[in-house]
Parts: sequence; C-alpha cells; structure tokens
Amino acid sequence: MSDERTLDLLEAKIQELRELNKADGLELSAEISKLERKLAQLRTELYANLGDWERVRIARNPKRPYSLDYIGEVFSGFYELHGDRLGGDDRALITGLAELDGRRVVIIAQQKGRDPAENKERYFGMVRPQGYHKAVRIMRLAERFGFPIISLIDTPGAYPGLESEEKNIGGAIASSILSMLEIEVPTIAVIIGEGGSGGAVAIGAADRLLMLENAIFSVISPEGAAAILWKSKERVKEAAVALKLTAPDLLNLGVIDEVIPEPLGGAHKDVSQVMAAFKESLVRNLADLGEKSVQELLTQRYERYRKIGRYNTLSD
Amino acid sequence: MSDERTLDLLEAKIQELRELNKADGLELSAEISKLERKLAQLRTELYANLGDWERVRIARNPKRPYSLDYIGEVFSGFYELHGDRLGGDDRALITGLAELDGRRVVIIAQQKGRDPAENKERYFGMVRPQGYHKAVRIMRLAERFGFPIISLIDTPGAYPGLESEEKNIGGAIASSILSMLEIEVPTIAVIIGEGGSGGAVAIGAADRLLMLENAIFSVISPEGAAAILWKSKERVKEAAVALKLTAPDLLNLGVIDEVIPEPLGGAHKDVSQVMAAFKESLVRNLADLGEKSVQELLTQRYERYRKIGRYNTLSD
Amino acid sequence: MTIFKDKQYFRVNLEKEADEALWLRCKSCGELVFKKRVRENNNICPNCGEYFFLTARERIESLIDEESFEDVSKPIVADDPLGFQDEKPYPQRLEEAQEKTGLPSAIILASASISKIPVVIGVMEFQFIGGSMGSVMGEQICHGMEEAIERRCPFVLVSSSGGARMQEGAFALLQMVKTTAVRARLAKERLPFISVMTYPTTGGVQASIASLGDIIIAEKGAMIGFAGRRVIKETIAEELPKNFQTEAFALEHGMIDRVARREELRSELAAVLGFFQEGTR
Amino acid sequence: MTIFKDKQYFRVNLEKEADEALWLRCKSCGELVFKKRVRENNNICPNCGEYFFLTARERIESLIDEESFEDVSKPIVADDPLGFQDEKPYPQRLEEAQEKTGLPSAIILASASISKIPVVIGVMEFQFIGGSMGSVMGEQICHGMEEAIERRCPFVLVSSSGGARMQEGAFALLQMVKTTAVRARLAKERLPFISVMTYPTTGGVQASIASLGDIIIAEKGAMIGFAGRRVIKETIAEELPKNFQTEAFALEHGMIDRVARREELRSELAAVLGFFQEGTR
Ligand SMILES: [Zn+2]
Ligand SMILES: [Zn+2]
Repeated sequence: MSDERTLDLLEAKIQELRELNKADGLELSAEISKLERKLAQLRTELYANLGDWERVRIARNPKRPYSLDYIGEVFSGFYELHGDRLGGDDRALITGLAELDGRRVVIIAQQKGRDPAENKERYFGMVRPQGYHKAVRIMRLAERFGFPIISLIDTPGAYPGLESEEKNIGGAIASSILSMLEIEVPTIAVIIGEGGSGGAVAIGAADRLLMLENAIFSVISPEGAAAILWKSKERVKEAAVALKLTAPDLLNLGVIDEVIPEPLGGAHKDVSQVMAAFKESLVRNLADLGEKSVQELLTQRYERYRKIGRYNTLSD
Repeated sequence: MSDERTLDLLEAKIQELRELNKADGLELSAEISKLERKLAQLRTELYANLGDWERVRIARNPKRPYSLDYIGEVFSGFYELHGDRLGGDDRALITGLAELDGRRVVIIAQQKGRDPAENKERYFGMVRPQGYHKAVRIMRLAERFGFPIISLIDTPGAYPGLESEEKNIGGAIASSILSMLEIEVPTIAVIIGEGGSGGAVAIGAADRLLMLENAIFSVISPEGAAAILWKSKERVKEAAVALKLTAPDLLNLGVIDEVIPEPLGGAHKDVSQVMAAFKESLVRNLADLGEKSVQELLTQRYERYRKIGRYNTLSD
Repeated sequence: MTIFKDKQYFRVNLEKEADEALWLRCKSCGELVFKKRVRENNNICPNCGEYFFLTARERIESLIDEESFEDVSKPIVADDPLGFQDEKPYPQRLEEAQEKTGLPSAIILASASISKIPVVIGVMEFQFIGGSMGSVMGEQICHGMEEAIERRCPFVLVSSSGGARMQEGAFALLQMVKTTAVRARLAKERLPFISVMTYPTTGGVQASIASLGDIIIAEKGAMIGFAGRRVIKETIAEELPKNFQTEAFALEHGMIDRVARREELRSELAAVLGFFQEGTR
Repeated sequence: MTIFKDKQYFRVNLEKEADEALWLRCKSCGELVFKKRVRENNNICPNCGEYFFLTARERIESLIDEESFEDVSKPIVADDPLGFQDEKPYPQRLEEAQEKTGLPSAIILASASISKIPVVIGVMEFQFIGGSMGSVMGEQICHGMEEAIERRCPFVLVSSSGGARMQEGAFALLQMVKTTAVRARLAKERLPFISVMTYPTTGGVQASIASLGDIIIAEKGAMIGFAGRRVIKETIAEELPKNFQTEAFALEHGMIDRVARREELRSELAAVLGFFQEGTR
C-alpha cells in the first residue's frame, strides 16, 4: 500500500500538470481527471486502513490544527487570561474567556508551537506545574461565574524535567484532576491531537470526553511502551496497536463519548470541515449538559468515573 | 533613669555577692537584701516607664521566647506539618497539629532562629511566599476537620527579596488574608514579638487578636518610618512613639482585644510566668469562641473587620 | 477634629480647570508639546509616546463614558487617630494634599458606565500622599463594592498607591483585611471585580485588594510589587534584574492576567466587562 | 476471561510461610545476617541499617496491631480488556505475578487497627508488576475509602508503585480520576486520609491519589516523583542533583509533610491517627 508521502508527491505532480495545462493549453484535462480519480482512490484506501501508528503520526503532524486554531475559528472574542498568581505563566497551557455560538465559556487548552521559537516558549506543548496551577485558578473563576469549561487536550505529556519535579508536577496534576471533578459547572474535554498520559488527564476529567478521529489518548507513548515492554525502541508500531490509543478503539471500550470525524488523511487536509464538525459536537454537548442541574451534573460525573475500569468478579 | 544594661550588671554583681556569701560565710545577707530591694525598685521604675522604643527592643530581644518555646511549653504533642505542595517549605513559618488543654488545634506560627545557622534557615523570621502558601493549605486542613487555628505572629515582615517578588509575595499575603477570613473555624492570633506589617497581617486576620505586653504591631518598622518620614534613620525613637505600635496603645485604640501581661522587663525574665498567662488567655478565648455557631463566628468576624478604621463623617 | 472643613472639594466633578500653560516640556524626548494635545492623547507625549502622569480625575475621564460620572463616595474625610506628627502634623499633610489635588481623599469613587456597561469604579490619586491607603480609602473601597452589590454591577478599582498610610498606623494596616473581607462578599454575590494596576501598585495595596481581582490588568509602565527596591537592597543587598517590578515582570511571574497600553485600557475594560455583563446575576 | 481461577490466593492472611534459608547476605555491607533477625527488625539489616525490600504482607504486619488484620478487599481480579500482548500476554504476566507474590493483585486492602485505632488500610505490592495501578487496584482503593466512610474511620494508603499499568491502557490511566473522585467524597465526609509514600511512589500514583493525602508521610529511602530519571534524561538531557526524587528532595520541595524512618513509621501513624481519632465524626 502506498504511504502518505508518495500520495502527497503524486498530488503535487498533478497540481503541476494542472498549471501547465492552464498556461499552455495542452489539453491534458482528461488525463488529469484520471490521475485525480486514481489519487482519490489511493487516498481512500490508505486512510480507510490507517494503522494505529499512522494515526499516531497524524495526531502529531505539525500541520494539524492546534488549540489556538480551534479557538480562533470556532470561538469568538477569545480573551486570554494569564498567570498562576504563584510566580509563573506557562505558555503550554493557555486559558481565557470566549463565546461559543453565543454562549460564554472558559477555555483551558494545551498549545504546541508552530516554529522552533514558539516551541521553545511553549515547551512543545508539555505542561509544567505552573500550567496546571493556572488551570485550577481558572476553573475556580469559571465556577464563580457559572461559565462552562471547555478543555482542549494536545500534549505529549507533562514536562519531564528538574524544574517540574522541584515544583511537584505530580501534586499539580492531582490537584488539577481534583478541581475538574469538584467544579460546579459543565465541563467538556476534547482531545484534538496528542492526549499524553497524566499530563492530558489533568484537564481531561470532564463530564464529556470527546476525541477527534485521528487523535490519540494513551497511558504512555508508543515509544515509551516499546522501550519498556519490548525492550526495543523500534517496535513502536506493535506498541501503538497494543495500547488501543485511537479514538475508534477508545469509543469501543467506552472510555470516550464521541468521535469527531476528520476529513480523509487528517484534520489538516480540510480544516474548515473539521472545525464545523468540532463546533457542532461541542455546541450539542454543551446544550445537553446545560439542561442538567448542578446536582445532576456532579452526580453523573461522579458515577461516570466511579465505575470506570474493567475487572472480573469472583464469586466468594 | 538607669537603663536595662546597667541594671543587668547590678544584678550580676548581687549574684556574685550571694555566692561569695554562701561560700565564705561572710554574713553579707543584710547588705545583699538591701541591694536586692534597690534593684527591684530601679527595675520597677525603669519598666513602668518603658518608652516605646525600649518596648521595640524588648520585642526583638533574642532572649525572648519564640513560637517554638510557646508550642513546647503550652501545647502538647506538637506534630509539625511541612510543605506548600507547590515546591517549597518555608522554615520561617511553621505549621502543625497540637493540643491545648485537651482541645485539638492547628498552629500556624512565625519562627525566628536562635543562632546564625538557624537564622539563615529561617530567614530571621521573614516569611516568603512559600510560607503563606503553606499557611493557606493548613487553614483548609483545619477547616476540613473543624480544628480551631492558633496563629503566633513574630516577624520583622515578609521577606523582601527578588525570590519573594518573583513568587508574588503580595498576592500570597492577599490570599492568606482572604483564607483567614473565609475559614469556618475559630481563629485566634497572638502577636508574641514583632508584628511587622503585611507579613504579620497575613496570618493575623483572626476572630481574636491578642498581644503580649511588650510585643509590637506596626504598619512599618520605626527604622523605616524614620528614614521615610523624618529622612533620618536616627530618629527611630520618635517614630516608635508616633506609630502607636505598643500593646497598650493598640488596646486603647480598639485594634486588639487583649494584652497578655509579661513579667517586669519582658517575657524572658520569667518565662514560666508569661507561658501561664499566655495559656490562660488562649484557653479562655478559645472556649468563648467555641460556643459560637459557624454562622455567628463568620458574621462577627466580618463585622469586626468591616468597621475597622477611624474617619470623620461630614453631613452632606 | 474635622480636617476637611469647608467641603469645597467634597463632591468631585470632572469639569476641567482652566489651563494656564499652553505648552509643556516632555521629560523623555525634551520636546515642547501642546498641553491640549497631550490631554486629548491620554497624557501620552504626541512626540515620543512617553506616558505623563495621570491624575485620578484624568484617569477616570479616560476610562468612562462621557457624562456618565457620578460621585458615589461616602461623605468622609481622614481623622488623625494617632495624633501623628513627623516633620509635619498629619492634618497639615492632609490639608496640603487636598489643596494640591482638589480631592477630599486619595480615591475617587464613582458610578459610571464603560461602553454603556454600568460599573462602580474607584480610582486612586497618587498625588494624595502617595495614594496611600488609610481608613478613608479602605472605607471608600468597601463602600464601592457594597454599591456594586446594591446595583448588581461589576466593581473596577484602578490602583496607584505606595501602600498603607503610615500616619494612620495599625488602622491603615488593617484596611488590608477590611477591603479583603468585603471583596469576599462581592465574590459570594458572583459580581466581577476588575483590578487595574497602574504606576505604582505596591505595598499593602498590592498585598491585598489589588491582587484579588477576578481579572487583573496592568497598564504598560506600571510598577507592581510588594517591597520597594530600596528596602530590598538595604535588607539583603541583592542584585535586581532590570525589568524588576515592571508590568512585564508581573506578567512573566503570573501576577496579572494582561497588560494594556494606556490608549487600549478603555477598550480592554469594555471587552472584559462586556463578557461578564450577562453574568451579573 | 477469568485470570485468577482457583482462588488459592484470594483471601490474604498474614500467616508466615516456612523460612527455607537461615541466612541472607546484605547487599549494602556484605555481611551474612540471620534472616529471622532481619524479619523481626522490619527488614532492616541489623549490621548496617540498610532497608531490605518489604513485601506488602510484611509492610502491613509492621504497621498494624497484631491479630487485627482482616482482608476487606473486593473479590475481583484483573481483566485483559485490551487483549494486551508484549513479549508475554498480559494474562500470563498476571499469573506469574500472582504466583510470585501469593496475592491476587498489587494491593492488599484490610481493616485493621493501629495502636487500637480502627483504620482501613491499603498496601501496594511492588513485586506485583511494579505495583502498577490498573482497574483492580483503582477499584480496591475506592472500595477502601468507601469502607472507611462506612466504618467512620481513617483511610491509610501505603504506596509502592511505578505508576499506571500500561497493559490496561486508558483504563489504567483513568484510575487516576476514579481514585480522586472517591477521595473527594472521603474529604466531604471529613474522614482523614493518610498517605504513606515508600520506595517507589511515582508516575500516575504519585500524580493522583498518593499526593492527595490530608497528611503525607514518606518513608526514609522512598523515591518520590512523577517522571523517571530515564525519561527526563532522554527528553531533555538535564543534569539531575544527587538527591533527586529522594524523600529529602520531596520534603525540601514541600511535597510531603514528614519523613519517618521505617522503624518509626508505626508510631508516626499512631500519633497522627490518634490526633484525628475524635475528629472522625
Ligand atoms: Zn516626548
Ligand atoms: Zn547490611
């Protein structure tokens, strides 16, 4: 089966032909159409049979829309709020006020960088304790004014480093989970790219957990699992399969509520399409949650997480 | 009028005579008694007329009992709790569980060092943001289990330095005041030595504010006020008088609730005596607060601070 | 003792005094600039962009809708509970400050609207004894929050203060607690409190009410911190970075939500107040 | 699929197995020491003071009152919801772990008393797949907290875990949320939760339930942190200090309340539980 790069090359060639055709009136239209059909067919084959590892690569594709892209397209009037009030402002986790379809919400989102400078500033989307402290502060703000929380997840994981450990990154994640569970407003989390381990869960313990079709959500990266379990970094594909980290898998397992469809080949292939699907899902879920009383919300949230897990019961 | 040092020298001489008398049977008892009476008289004169600046010096006297001395003598079973969970453990502000006369309480206390090494560790009792964050954490713990809070104040002020400002010391003080006001358990603050400015107020916004007789409580140090208002560091005595920072002054002004008496010359002259008075006052105030419902407590606390201040009203 | 006897300053209005001088020299670029143009330009030098100092009157005028100003302060003036005397008696300092500023105290408290959104707004006057917080300022801030509760509208506080007012001793110090107590009530009522920090927001004001905003916006050029450079250098002789206690330092260290240039401050407030507007339930 | 078929390990009791070897060699000092004396000494080398590894059984025995042990775990064993296979199928790993430890899962959950104070106590077994938290451990921890609510007594959790159990994928990851949810209920009931961190308390366990104790006590020699040294070095190639992720590092950085030597841990727990005892209302 062809891989994505080959098809991208083919697409580029067709585009060149198209331009040649336009410029020089070569009458290649019929041939071009044929090629286009062929390409579409190959793409469908490729993406319909996306392996789990290919999905991991799409989830990490730097062309993929990031949180700020969704915020700019789907929400209006984003008003960013900075700072944990404790000494830091983590740029890998951004927070702010915004409107979604006329409804006021608070956004908590993990943000990767688009270029080396921005990645340096945003630590490649890896959140430090300061980021989770900011998130908790903003959750309390949302609660005070009754604004629902939308959290967008896109992180390889919490930032692993001396500074993180010195500032008790584990404790910060634990506090963030606790706040997500306690907060008395509707909460929706969407995994838009990478949902890496505890760093993702920290802002993922929501009333609704949605995933883009090619996003991943995993207890450990395939690379990490390969190194530990297969004692070989090369065996990432096996690890990706074994971990059941794709959206369809997780929907099957009952871990997530909904898969937001992406265009063939990934969200970056047709951004406006994925934005529309994203918005539709968010608006619908928010409306649904908005009908519940605070007590219902908290009870259902509790029950959801109280029962999560799979085990076998023995009769005594 | 003799100053304290002269009297201390005289006391030492009398002690030498006493030993000589005992050892060699010199029959000096009558003379010694006379000297002792004279000394007592001089002391009474001196201390009864303690100037405000002398009180400042007594409040800062390194022989004065510190928080851990009260904790060890007056409370039982002190179980220290460490850490702000955010990256630090400030040794200038200690917290823990203890019993007072059979009643369980939570202690939050500022602690100075007894020697250079300990002063280095405890920053001379100057609290950093980490200390106030720890205090807030422990307030929430106290509230969860319904333990009253006893806070002991003894600080020249919050630690002024780059690290403090980087960690938002002002915000930390503000949050600590807010928590003191919100917390749904009885709170008693005792200024045992120096009550320096915002650094003291952070843990001082209590239901009862008590002061040892020779403790001070001031918006600025006399040195700071002299430098700013008199443009001369030498004029600390005038500043000390003008600031009305002594316990009797503050009782008169209605700012504090009670003055805990000290032996002549200061707490260090008879530690057991001041410990007894301290304990009596604390137990009595705690019993009194213990009779109030949470609602009464919060309402009275609110009213206390809502009305603090002195101004003139004009008829419109 | 009533310090403020003749009530001449008592009700604040925003009518402009006649301007004596036509020109002023900018300390930053050295140019002679038209005073009128500077005024119209938020007291920003039209030549180099330097911010000139804004009085509380000028500040409030630069933020609220025209004609929307109504003084809602309590009719109170400072007392001298300590009988404080340094090089001057405190009452004399107060009188001089009143004369200099034309204000009864270091804060203007008004009901107004910003982009048509009703607010209660307090603005500190730095030229009134360094904008220091004594009993009157504390009481006016509390009264302002209570007015906001009464009117079910947001409270905006524009700080410009060196901290607690030394001349009122412990009473001044305890205004930190008093304003925090009422701020907690405002929060319970779920009404927004927007704190605006300008040059300077330090000491007891920064360590209490100003740092407790739901949203904290700093003006570019603000100085934000607790202890002054001088105190820090004297106490611990530490090298301080160049951007120490600037608005950029505060943003980097998570102390504030946003920085706005002076000319953006009004639209910044309009944006955030607009967001909260429906929220004032 | 029922992994744990024959129930042979199902109810845990603390009867000791016969000891085959009389002596063991201490890895730290190299001495041959009497195994019996080591056992009686909390698995501490009588010669050099080195801590030998404690199994969950040994640990719980070292902490609770004699004869007070009662297994209160739920009768559950792991499922294999992902059909996980690395170099071995997950069910095989589970069986091997059960055989090795004699335990049905990586946690023992008991009702017991410590210094006569009734508690529910969970103790993790590091030798059971690294003490990793999967669905069974998550459920047992939650069940333990619910038992504590039922019995109006404190909950004690002794952690010894590398983190979430990879073989259970997202289910394992979400045990972080599940245990936190029930921990919030325990807090609402105002019952104390004492978290004891031993070697190692890392990953998803440290980043959830273990860090949420009302009181957190670390055993001397514990390793405490989120990301492992290896991960940190690979991701960012950073020099790490010598005491990195030790109990002293955790204390210095405010992550825990106290450090106790192994031989003090029982009295440490007795002290803090004693303080809370009347408080369990
Ligand atoms: Zn200029
Ligand atoms: Zn040994």
